[in-house]
Amino acid sequence: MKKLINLPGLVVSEALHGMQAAHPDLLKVFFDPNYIIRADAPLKGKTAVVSGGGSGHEPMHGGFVGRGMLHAACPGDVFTSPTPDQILAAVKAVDGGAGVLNIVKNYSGDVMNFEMAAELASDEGIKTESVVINDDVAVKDSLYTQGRRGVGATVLAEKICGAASERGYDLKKTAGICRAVNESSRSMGMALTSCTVPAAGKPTFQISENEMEIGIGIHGEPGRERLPLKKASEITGMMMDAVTSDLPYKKGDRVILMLNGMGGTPLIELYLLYGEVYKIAKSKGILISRKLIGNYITSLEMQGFSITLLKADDEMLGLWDDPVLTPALRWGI
Amino acid sequence: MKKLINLPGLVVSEALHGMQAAHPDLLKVFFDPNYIIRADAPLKGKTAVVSGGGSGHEPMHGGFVGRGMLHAACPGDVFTSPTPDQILAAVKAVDGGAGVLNIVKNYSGDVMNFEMAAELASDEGIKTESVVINDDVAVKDSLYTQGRRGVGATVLAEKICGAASERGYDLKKTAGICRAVNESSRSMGMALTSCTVPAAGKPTFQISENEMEIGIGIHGEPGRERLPLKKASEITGMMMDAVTSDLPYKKGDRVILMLNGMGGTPLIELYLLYGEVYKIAKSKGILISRKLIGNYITSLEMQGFSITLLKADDEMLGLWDDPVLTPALRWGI
Amino acid sequence: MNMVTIDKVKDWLFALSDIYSENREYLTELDSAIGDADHGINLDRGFSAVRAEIEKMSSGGVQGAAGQSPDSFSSLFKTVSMTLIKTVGGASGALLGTFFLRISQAVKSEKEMDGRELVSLFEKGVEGIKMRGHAEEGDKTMLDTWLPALRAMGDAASSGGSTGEILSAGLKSAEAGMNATKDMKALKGRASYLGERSIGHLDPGAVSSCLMIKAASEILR
Amino acid sequence: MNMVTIDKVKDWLFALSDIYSENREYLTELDSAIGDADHGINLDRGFSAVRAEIEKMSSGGVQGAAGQSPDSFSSLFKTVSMTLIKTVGGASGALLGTFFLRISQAVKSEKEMDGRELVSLFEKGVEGIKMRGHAEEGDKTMLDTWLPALRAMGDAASSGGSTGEILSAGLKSAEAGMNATKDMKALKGRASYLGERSIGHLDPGAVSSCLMIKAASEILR
Ligand SMILES: Nc1ncnc2c1ncn2[C@@H]1O[C@H](COP(=O)(O)OP(=O)(O)O)[C@@H](O)[C@H]1O
Ligand SMILES: Nc1ncnc2c1ncn2[C@@H]1O[C@H](COP(=O)(O)OP(=O)(O)O)[C@@H](O)[C@H]1O
Ligand SMILES: [Mg+2]
Ligand SMILES: [Mg+2]
Ligand SMILES: [Mg+2]
Ligand SMILES: [Mg+2]
Repeated sequence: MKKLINLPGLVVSEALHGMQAAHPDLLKVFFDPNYIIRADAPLKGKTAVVSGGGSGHEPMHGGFVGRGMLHAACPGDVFTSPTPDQILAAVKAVDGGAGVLNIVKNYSGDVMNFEMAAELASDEGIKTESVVINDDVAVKDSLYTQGRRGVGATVLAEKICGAASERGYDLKKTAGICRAVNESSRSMGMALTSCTVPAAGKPTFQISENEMEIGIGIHGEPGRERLPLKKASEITGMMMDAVTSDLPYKKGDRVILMLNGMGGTPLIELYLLYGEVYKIAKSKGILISRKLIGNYITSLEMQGFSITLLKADDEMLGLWDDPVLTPALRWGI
Repeated sequence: MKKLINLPGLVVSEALHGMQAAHPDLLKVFFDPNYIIRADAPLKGKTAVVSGGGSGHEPMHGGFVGRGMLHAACPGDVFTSPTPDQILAAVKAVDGGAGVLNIVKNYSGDVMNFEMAAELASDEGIKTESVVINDDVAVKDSLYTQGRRGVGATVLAEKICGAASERGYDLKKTAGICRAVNESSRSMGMALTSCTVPAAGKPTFQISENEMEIGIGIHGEPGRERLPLKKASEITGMMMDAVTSDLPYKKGDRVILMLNGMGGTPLIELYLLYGEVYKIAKSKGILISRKLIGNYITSLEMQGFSITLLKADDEMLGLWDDPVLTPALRWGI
Repeated sequence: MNMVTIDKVKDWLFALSDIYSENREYLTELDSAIGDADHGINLDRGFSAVRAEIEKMSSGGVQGAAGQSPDSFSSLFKTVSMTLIKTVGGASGALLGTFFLRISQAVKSEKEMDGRELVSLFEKGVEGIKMRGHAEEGDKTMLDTWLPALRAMGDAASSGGSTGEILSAGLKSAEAGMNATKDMKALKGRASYLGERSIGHLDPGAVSSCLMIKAASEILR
Repeated sequence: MNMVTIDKVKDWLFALSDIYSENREYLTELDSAIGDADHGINLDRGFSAVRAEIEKMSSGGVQGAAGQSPDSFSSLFKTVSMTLIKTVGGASGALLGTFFLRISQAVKSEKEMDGRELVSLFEKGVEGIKMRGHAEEGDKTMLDTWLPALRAMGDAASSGGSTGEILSAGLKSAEAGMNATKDMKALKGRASYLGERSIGHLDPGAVSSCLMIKAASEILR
């Protein structure tokens, strides 16, 4: 295992120390339990927006804490959902009296731990709402299982809900827009290589030089299928087909698109892929109105990428354009 | 070789097509010869700032074209300096009558090709100045050779000179601040893994599971020495010692710091490293006034990082803070 | 019938800490195949913390995580629950935390119980797992170990078996249930995202639960 | 003395395109050891373009990159120079581009020259390399192939050797010079950043220049 770390067990807390040292103007980090809040939280009367999940997906979520986006993030151990006490502490720290929206990715662990935290918060008289993100079209038969995974749409939802809170949307309305974002988002990911969980010390899966995993999630878990490695144009074609055949859109609709690197993919490849995505979107009559190209929701050092499309209405586009100032996303300020 | 590409020979031009599709508001891409200019170039009466070099270092340089930074970038083939005709075309496209500053990294190929381009430009009556960046302290005996490599300081120089141009600095003054930035910058890099040049098809160097290369450049070339892999704290210590022992600073001096990922390093590790860098800087009495943490000057998918320190005066800090709007660097707008 | 004393329960919990530490890699490897490669790491972290917490409580005067003395089953199980909830994370943290929480709420005896009470406590705990995770038998989760084990334990208890006999019967069915997960397609938990590809691998939680029952059958008998 | 005709020169340039294509991997591998793994790729790209350009020029009427007819040495060499400058990039693009540019400026004959003129042209070309790169013999660059080769060619020419003899003498010294780069510490070019670690590897540019001279000795004789 080749990692720039001190001890596998210390990765998360040491990285959090680094974040605190790097961004004291934007955020405050707490330890035991670990959580990150906006430097100016709680914001009186504003709906607080909280998210969290396993670490190893950086910049998500800690890198999205700040003005116009998350009020708090709860980083669990690498790929391990945060614990209820941790979430509760974050929720309490940022509640400004107007309640807290929890944005939760659809994994058993995340859902259950956030559920337990919400029960505890309600015991303490804090209003919370949870929206579970489940945008990953790679998951088949989702009707018969616990459904789809939550992936890229989480980033878009965090941005849009953060802006909604900034504009003064109340809890119900913020949760409403979060659900709307989730409902009109679809994602799909793929990987060329595995990642290595630091405490595990070896790659989560083995994959040979001429293979790829299509339909992976963000935890190094196997994907929908393993295929021979193909050209970028073919891979992008497969993924765009999967995403758009599930997205409720019609010609001329506008989307916010995220072309996301899994952590180890060089930017030159992401731009090359964007060229393919752009051509396909055009041929399908989809208008890419806004975009993110880069590493936003990663799987440690995995090579690969994901595509997220959000069919956006005027309200979402407006909220998207609102100023944001976080370690990983910034505009208008 | 595992890459998200179509054909090795097409990587650069297809990525440029992607950039054009992604950022039509910020930049215009030209092909044969390849160069990228600000969408609003030429800017009449403003000193134009141009840079370029091999591709494979993204976002540098193309990702830094835009308001407040580069007027043009000339991307060569992967790790191969651009050609004189390419540079000349870019220079001609952005010259607003006030002359052009070329920011050149100190590699024989870059220096010679920019030199030839400058001769051609002068034949066409365009005033140019070139500043050669050479901040890499990993290079020993630089007095007896062609000197040090240009690495991370290039990014800082591009930002600061772009702002200087925006403020109306003339060519001489813009070149002057560029030289000043170079003179008070020092960098050092290291790698855990090699990268693979697409057209070469296999890793540039072999390195075993428990080794690292210290003092690498940005082209997968071997470094100063190969050592057993160490803890993040020790690696950071070695690198900070090398950088600060060469940096003309005294206690209390302010620096702009760039902690740069080589392309394949996950952000969680970069933040962990920043925690170490921060402690060391503090113990040495160096004040980190501004910082960049992320992938800015990369070597394809290489895992590793570099540290750049620029001892900055008030003018540099002010120029640094000026608004910038490019694909890869944005604030204040 | 042999009584299950509070000291035996502590021994069991300490043994689990050893067992999960020894099986950390194995469980993580099982989780690599169909999950995210952290199950062994999670349980090792959680049960080491449980051990430390119990030792802290037992070293006189110091209060447990739940702010209670360690000298009753209910406070002991509450401490285990709280510690797991705070340190494990993931699906197993929520589920095992709930398991021990339900047990701590249901336990009637203070320092000794018989095999029948133990079985009824396991039943309450597993109800908690079902409530929390909305999974059923056949979904390829830890429930596929627990549910057959509980049925066998219940049968043995109602036909008057000793504590040892009850637990041995439970273990036998637990092992069969665990092994049966190999051919199942996962419908809950992280493995469910794999669909058909989850077939052919043991469920890591089913295995770790079987290890828990095995240790119980050796120590609580 | 055998004359060097314009057709022979074209054959030489075409041969170089084959040779650099065949040695693309080898040269790139040499560049991996002490550089950035692109030398073979650069030369292959450049000389394929040279071939294409000459073929375009030769297929009647079409003008070369320099906007000139291909039927004189000066226009042919100018075309080679411009094509290399535009397509190779890197250090070798600038250096070889300058090499052929100087030759195109110095050449006096139109369609045939003798061995002595060829040597003097190589001398002019190499002066261009020195001027452009500021390197000297012993810096572990292509000059370590060229400079001994030029001395040997000069000697053979002044002692009245045939074109073939001149070029053979040059090749022998070129090979010795190339091999000598193995033990040198690089002082110019990308390899110079490695310091001591550059020792023990052949310089890729020295090797590619030797291949150029070898092809000349076989074709221009
Ligand atoms: N909804 C559920 N109900 C019951 N057991 C579950 C459920 N979801 C997951 N599990 C169990 O949890 C195990 C995984 O635990 P662990 O790897 O620690 O957490 P995570 O899946 O969050 O990484 C699975 O093997 C399965 O036995
Ligand atoms: N200043 C110089 N003078 C002469 N030859 C040089 C100089 N710099 C580099 N070279 C030659 O160029 C070769 C490398 O060419 P190439 O790999 O194509 O370009 P780059 O070094 O820019 O990647 C070296 O092996 C060396 O022979
Ligand atoms: Mg997990
Ligand atoms: Mg090169
Ligand atoms: Mg797991
Ligand atoms: Mg090279």
